[in-house]
Amino acid sequence: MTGMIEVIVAVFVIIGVFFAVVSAIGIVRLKDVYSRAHASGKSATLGVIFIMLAVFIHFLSQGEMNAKILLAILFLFLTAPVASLMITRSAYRNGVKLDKNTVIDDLKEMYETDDSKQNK
Amino acid sequence: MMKKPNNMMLQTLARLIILVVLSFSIYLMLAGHNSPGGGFIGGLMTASAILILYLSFGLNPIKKVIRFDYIKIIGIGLLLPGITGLVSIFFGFSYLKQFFGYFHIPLIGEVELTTALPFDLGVYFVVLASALTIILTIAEDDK
Amino acid sequence: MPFQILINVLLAILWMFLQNEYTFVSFLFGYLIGILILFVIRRFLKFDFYLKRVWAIIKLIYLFMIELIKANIDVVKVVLKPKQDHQPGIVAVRTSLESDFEISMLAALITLTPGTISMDFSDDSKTIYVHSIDVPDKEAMIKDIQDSFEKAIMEVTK
Amino acid sequence: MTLLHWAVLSPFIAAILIPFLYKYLKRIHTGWFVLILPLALFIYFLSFIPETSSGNVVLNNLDWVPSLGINFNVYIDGLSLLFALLITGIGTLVVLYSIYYLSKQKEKLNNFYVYLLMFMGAMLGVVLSDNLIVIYVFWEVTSIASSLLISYWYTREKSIYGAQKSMYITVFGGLSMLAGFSLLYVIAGTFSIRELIANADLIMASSLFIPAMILVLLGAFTKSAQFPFHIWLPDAMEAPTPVSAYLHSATMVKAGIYLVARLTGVFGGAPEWFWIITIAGLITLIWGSISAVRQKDLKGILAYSTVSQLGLIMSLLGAGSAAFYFQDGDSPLYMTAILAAVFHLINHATFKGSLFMAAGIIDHETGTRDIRKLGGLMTIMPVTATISLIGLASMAGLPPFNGFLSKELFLTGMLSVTEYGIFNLEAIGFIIPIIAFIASVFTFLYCILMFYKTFMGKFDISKLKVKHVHEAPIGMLISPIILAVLVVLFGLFPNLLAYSIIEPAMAAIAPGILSPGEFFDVHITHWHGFSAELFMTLGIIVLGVLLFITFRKWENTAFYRGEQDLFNYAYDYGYDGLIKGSQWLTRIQMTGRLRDYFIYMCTFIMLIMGYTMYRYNLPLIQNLDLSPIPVYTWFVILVFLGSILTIPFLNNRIAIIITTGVSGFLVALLFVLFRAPDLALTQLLIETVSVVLFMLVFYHLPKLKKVKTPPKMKTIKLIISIGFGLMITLGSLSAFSMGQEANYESISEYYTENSKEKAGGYNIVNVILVDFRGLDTMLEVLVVSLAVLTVVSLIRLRFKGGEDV
Amino acid sequence: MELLMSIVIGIIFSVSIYLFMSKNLLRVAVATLLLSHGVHLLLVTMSGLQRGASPILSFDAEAYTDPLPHALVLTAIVISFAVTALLLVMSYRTYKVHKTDDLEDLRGSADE
Amino acid sequence: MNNIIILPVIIPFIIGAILILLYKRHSMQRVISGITMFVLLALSVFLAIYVYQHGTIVLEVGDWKAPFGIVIVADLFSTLMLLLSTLVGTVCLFFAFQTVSQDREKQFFYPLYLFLMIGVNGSFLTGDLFNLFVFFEVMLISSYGLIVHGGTGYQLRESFKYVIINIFASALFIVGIAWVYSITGTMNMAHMAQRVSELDQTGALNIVAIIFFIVFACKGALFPLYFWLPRSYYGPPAAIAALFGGLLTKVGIYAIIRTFTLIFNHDVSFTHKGLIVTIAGFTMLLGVLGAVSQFDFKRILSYHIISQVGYMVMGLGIFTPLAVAGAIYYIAHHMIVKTALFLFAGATQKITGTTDLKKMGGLLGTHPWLAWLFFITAISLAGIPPLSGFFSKFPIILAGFEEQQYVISAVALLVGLLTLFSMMKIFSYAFWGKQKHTEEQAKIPVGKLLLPILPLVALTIILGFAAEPIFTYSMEVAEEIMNPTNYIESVLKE
Amino acid sequence: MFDIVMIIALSALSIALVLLFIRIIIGPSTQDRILALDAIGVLLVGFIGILMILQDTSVFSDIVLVLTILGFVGTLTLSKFLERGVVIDRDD
Ligand code: NA
Ligand code: NA
Repeated sequence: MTGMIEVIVAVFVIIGVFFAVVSAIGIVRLKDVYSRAHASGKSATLGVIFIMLAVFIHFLSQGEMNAKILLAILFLFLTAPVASLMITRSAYRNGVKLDKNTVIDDLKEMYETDDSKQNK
Repeated sequence: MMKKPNNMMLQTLARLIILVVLSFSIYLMLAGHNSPGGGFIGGLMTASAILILYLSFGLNPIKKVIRFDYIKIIGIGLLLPGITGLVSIFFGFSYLKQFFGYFHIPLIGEVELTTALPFDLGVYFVVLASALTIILTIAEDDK
Repeated sequence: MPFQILINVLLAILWMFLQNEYTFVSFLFGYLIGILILFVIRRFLKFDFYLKRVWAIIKLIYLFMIELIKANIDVVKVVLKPKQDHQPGIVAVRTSLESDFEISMLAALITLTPGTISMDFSDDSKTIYVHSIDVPDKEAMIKDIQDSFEKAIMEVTK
Repeated sequence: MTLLHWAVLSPFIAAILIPFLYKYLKRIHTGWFVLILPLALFIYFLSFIPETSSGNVVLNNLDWVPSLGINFNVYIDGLSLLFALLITGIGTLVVLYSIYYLSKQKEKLNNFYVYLLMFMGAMLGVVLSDNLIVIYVFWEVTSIASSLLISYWYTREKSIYGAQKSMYITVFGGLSMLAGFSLLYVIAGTFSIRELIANADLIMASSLFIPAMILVLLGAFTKSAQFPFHIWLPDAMEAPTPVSAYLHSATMVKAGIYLVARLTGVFGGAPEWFWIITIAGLITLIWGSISAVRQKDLKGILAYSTVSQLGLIMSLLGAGSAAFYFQDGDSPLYMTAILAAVFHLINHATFKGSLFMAAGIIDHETGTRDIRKLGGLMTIMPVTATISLIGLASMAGLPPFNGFLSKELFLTGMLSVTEYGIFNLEAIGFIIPIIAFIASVFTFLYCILMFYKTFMGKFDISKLKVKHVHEAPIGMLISPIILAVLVVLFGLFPNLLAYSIIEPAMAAIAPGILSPGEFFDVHITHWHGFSAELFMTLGIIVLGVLLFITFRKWENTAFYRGEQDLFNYAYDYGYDGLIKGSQWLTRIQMTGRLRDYFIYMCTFIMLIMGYTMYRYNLPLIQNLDLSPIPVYTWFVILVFLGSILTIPFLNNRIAIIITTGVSGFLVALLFVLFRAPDLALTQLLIETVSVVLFMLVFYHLPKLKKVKTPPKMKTIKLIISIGFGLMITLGSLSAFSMGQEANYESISEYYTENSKEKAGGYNIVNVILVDFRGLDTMLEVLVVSLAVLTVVSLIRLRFKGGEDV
Repeated sequence: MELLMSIVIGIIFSVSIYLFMSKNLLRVAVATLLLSHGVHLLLVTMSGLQRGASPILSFDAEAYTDPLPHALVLTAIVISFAVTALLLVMSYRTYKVHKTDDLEDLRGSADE
Repeated sequence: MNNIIILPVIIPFIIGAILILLYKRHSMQRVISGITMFVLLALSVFLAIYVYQHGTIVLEVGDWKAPFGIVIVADLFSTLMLLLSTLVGTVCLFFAFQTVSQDREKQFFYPLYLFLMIGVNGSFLTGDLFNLFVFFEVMLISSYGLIVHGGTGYQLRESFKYVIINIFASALFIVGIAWVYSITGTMNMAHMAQRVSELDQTGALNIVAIIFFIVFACKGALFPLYFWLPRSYYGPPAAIAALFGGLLTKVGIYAIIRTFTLIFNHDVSFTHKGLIVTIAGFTMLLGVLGAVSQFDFKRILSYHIISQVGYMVMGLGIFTPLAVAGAIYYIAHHMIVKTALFLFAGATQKITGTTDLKKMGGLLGTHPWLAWLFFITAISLAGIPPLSGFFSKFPIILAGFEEQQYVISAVALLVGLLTLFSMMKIFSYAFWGKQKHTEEQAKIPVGKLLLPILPLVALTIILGFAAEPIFTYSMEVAEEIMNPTNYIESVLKE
Repeated sequence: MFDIVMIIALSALSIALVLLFIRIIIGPSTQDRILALDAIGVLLVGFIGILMILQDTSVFSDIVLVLTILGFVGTLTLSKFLERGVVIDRDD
């Protein structure tokens, strides 16, 4: 039984770490801040969620219902999208350049029209 | 000046999150005597929760809701431990002598009451108010 | 008011979680603290929120955990691709969802799924600006979002 | 407190009353009230003559700071009585003179008389105390009072200059003297002069004898304007003339003489004492007389003359100290010098006092003291001229005035030195009378010059600022007349003073020389035949007249063209040099650069710690019992070190802030590894808030400039920072190693054991915080509040400077 | 472990001192932060590391790490945080008033 | 009863907290803080007398027995310091009432002031090393608040450096605490002293001793750790400059004396007679030369603080009862005189609107009271007898000669002369010379401003004339602290 | 074996930390750095989680929760601040 749990925990940890590392690679490799946000916002979060599940399982197997870990997972879920949004939006509003491969930018319109409105 | 950002999503989320954070912060404050935490940590967590509110809703809406003068809370927070300590003098003990006891309350059972609590509560208030005051003061500063 | 009581009960349960102590005292205490918290921040609690949705939301979260894993695999592919030649872009996605809560949820789900991130909203909150890591076809992408997530949310909320 | 104590303190008490008398009794010149005191004191002191002349002393004890050996024991013997009489006697005359000299309408008489009384009291204290420290106390008060009197016309640049100069030089001397006194205390364990004299042998045997002597003499020499410390005296002439007459010729400058005379009993007999004092006196004598000739200001001449005369007295005391070597009081060979010293001291007070007052009269009436503008006053101011003539003749050493007698005794004393046959005097002693002779020639010369240039020649009103010149009012003349009369009186009947004043003073200077009941033979005669002294006197007159006649031919030589004393340049350069030097020194330290401060501080700390480690053999670090390092700890530490070491290389603000934040988070992680959950929690919280604050604050600051630090500076910075880190590491290891060796049980054991039972908490750290060490936490919270209050006030208060004081 | 930490702490001190000697407000402020990390770690290190469980009695253990340094460091952390906050606002105001963050320009002359 | 000795900390704590609540009402704050300072003064007078009569009082805070809890210890030395600090605090506060603007008063001037008193008083009273650190920090942070209060460009610029250097010193304080804890396993100073005395590892102990010396030397502005002082004291209002000039460095000096008599007395010939004496010499000399170099009222006074602390430390370094008594006497003298001098600077500034000596002149004519009171105080500082300055320097110098420390004694004397030199510079520039202030300025009354200073001037005179009782008292203090067994036994109840 | 897996996991996480650290250093935009910081915060949660398994103690679970909250608050504050140079809006 313990062995079984250990395997599950280990697998969860390995998956989690894998995602985390990939996300880190992504953050280094990807070309603009918006793309990197993808790596950070998803992979890192997911990776850590896996690890935390492993932790939860580990303690659950010892008969300890560690709700704080669950809460932490929930929290990561809830906050990751907002964090991504806030970072990318602030980047955009501060004029951080999009990657030159970028094919489309609908957001530009909104800010331009807004500016022209203000100019009038 | 750029257009105002649309904080709709942030606000929606904040409503949810602060409940968790606030309860957690109070938990940290109260549980400090027996597990990691305490007034200082709890106070900063509460401050974080309130900071989330400020960030999401802006200054004035929050002002209408939280009408405390943080500076006065600091004063009160300081008075709490100061006066808790004095109490022991009146009972003929040394300053800051703490008392604790386990009381049996019907329905609820064994409860531990300790003078360390008002003490830590003072810490909590000071830290909470301090953190908010600093951030708000800087934020309020023009240019 | 019933909503507040609900929140309060939830907080009390949360409290038991935190205490790691599932007793009546703990619940009672949590309830009292909940009252305190709700008193302080009472003016913020204007959710258009019904009990039945809670379950739906939880269901939704489970649903998208699967999506999430898929999404991550996509991201892994992009990240590990030797040549970084994907074509990112920002796409305005119009939604027919009504409430703030729904729109927020949609935005969050968009972020959590393959290669897309919600970046901004229009002033009326009806348009979500989505950054996609690879946009070979804009319309297809918009349609994809509207078909899957929007619908799913509507089902949950209506 | 005896009457005698009150007598010493009475001037101070009177001084307190002065401002009120001045304020509320405007119509009466304050001087009249003041006059009563010195007069009464003079009479009071006269009453001690019978006591002292019969060889007795009066000693009244009073404890002051007994635990430091300081007692205000007042002591009257011949020497102190002589000085007390001089102080009060001349004091009376000076106060009287000042009443006419200082206008009650224009002058701030309250200041003047307060200073004067302070001085008088202090001077009495100096000469009447038995305790060296009390002497020192009063000594410094005389310096202060003197400076204040010099600065009396405090708006004048020159007064300020003179006041400061006199203060610095005399206080310098006073401090050396204090050091000397302290050494004497270290040797003999007492500050009492009588006890010191009793222990003279012990003192003489000490290795500290010479330093003590030199230090004490520095005090005496500065006060008595001995070469080269004399330079303050001419500048002190900025004081009102009564002050010059009183302090700077009759009393204060003689405090040094007093001290030397008083301590002859302690130091006398040592060759060093003999040589130093004699040589210093002679150099002062000759330098003063030669310099006096250069002066164009009446008071300047008198000042240098005073310098010279003080040198004369000093040299006599030096010569006389040989008596202690022989322990033979009967021989006039040694005692003449001391006799001459005492007698000339009195004479100088009389003639110099009158001369100063005369000079003051001339200044008062003509508006100038410049001898180039004066001339022909003989007919206009006949009384003044007569007074001056008497005074100058006495000073020049002409019969029948008292100066002649003491000058003759001086020459005798100097001549007899060559016959002592000790201290190598047979070889070089002949130089002493030669110097005395040359100096006396110049003394004679400036006396003639002064009289000639002022009273003879042509009177030219156009050179003066005033319209009419006439003789001074009678009130102003009384004091100089009294003094002039004394000059004549002591000249004609020198033995008036012989056994009442002079002999007791000599006995006090040379204690223990005579056996009890014996008296020195003091018999001053006008004629001792055709002795060497007589021929010397004639030679002085002839040469003096010759120089006077040829004066026009050499008065424009390089040395005589200027008035400024060469040693003044030393003082002025020293003064400027001190300020400039200190400015330089301060500038290189207080650069205003934090970097420099750190370089200095860290270098210092490293040096001192390094030295200690070296001195005590660092291998204190031994047998370390180290806990194992888990593998994963390495990861954390390496990443942590990476983040820390990157920071100095970063040139982007945000990168620096965030990297710092990361290192902070890693510290929290380390706390996790070290099993300190509370710490980790707190660290995380604080680090987050810090990063946020950093961003808020620094985001708007300008981009970091890529500063090019010069390689030298970079090296210095590197050496210092690496060295400092190393020092911390080594210090920590040695402390750790020693802790393991000492193996004391930590007080923490108590916390672990009692946290639950006695404080009702499971989280020991929290229990320590809120209970065992609750006070710390209470204050820690206060610190936080304080920071907040400051932040708020910083943001809200924006003064420009000058809003309030 | 203690040896390693002593070296690490020495390095933290070195970097911090190095930064103290720079010309820029921010670097100096960062230096204070690093310095406080250094001393806090030192305080924990000097009583021995990893020689017991976390000092919370509800988790039974044979030995607990020395809780006193933890408490002391906690206090010290809070204090240095307060000081840092103050320092930051001070540098902020300094910059606003003097329009520079270069300490070389903030020298002031010796005799104003 | 023992609780009374913590009141000098608790009273300002609680009142300060109340003043925060009243922060918008400046006149009320004024009244309350004034009364508080008076109460504190009365309390410390009482404590000084009580301890003198009944011996050391120890309070175990929270009833946790020593060495486990924090102890507050009132012995002769600490009560003397307490008395002096509250005296200085009271005087400066009353000066502040008349000089400080309302804007300041509404920005927590009084709470900061009272909290500073907590830090200072607590530092004197605590018997626990870490608690001392915390009290130091309370004092320092209040001092940051007060030194930058007003936020002028000058204040900001110089306070920044002040804060940084103090942060550095505080960090080293913790280093020292870590080291000493590692060796002795305790924070209680008496316990520490006991354990240190049982050890024979001079080397490692010296390293620890030196780190503490450096820390306290930095707060005490000793060579070469004084760079923060002269310029930063120029910025704040006169009342604060006076309070700082009188108090703050003395807390550092107190800590040095306390620790180097109680704990680190294992290797006196190296630490005291070698290191401390040398440092004292440089401190005195460089400090006074700094004063000589300046032409500004406040700056000269600031540099003098440095040179004066040198004397105190010299007394400790010579380490005979006479010398230590001198040092204690000196502390008392210095706190009184330096406070008075800074307040005089303030009064002068109120008239002339400047502290630049070259812009002043002739104040003796228009403000004789100011001039003469200043003069007395100034020459007292220079050590001119029979004022307090002399009787505090003299024992130290005498002891120096007795211990054959000739060089340092000579330096001490020379510094006295240079002190006089620079004080006379103030007097001659500001009070002598041609009047440089306008007739309007000449009419500015300073009588009320001088009122709070008067007791200080009176004290410098009394401390001189009544040197015997004061010196005997200092001697008793010195003997008590040089013989720490009494302290250790009182604290550890053995 | 289990422990070795955990240690390898930790080493991998450390490498990930270093990678993120590189992003902090090279930027180029502030948002990049915040992004990386946010990710580091998240990774630290994982790191502590694994430590909890490794040391078999749940004493750090509070830390985990706190860290997630703080990571969010920090990111939120910073990006909010960067958006307009104001942290807290006053007008709405
Ligand atoms: Na805690
Ligand atoms: Na706490």
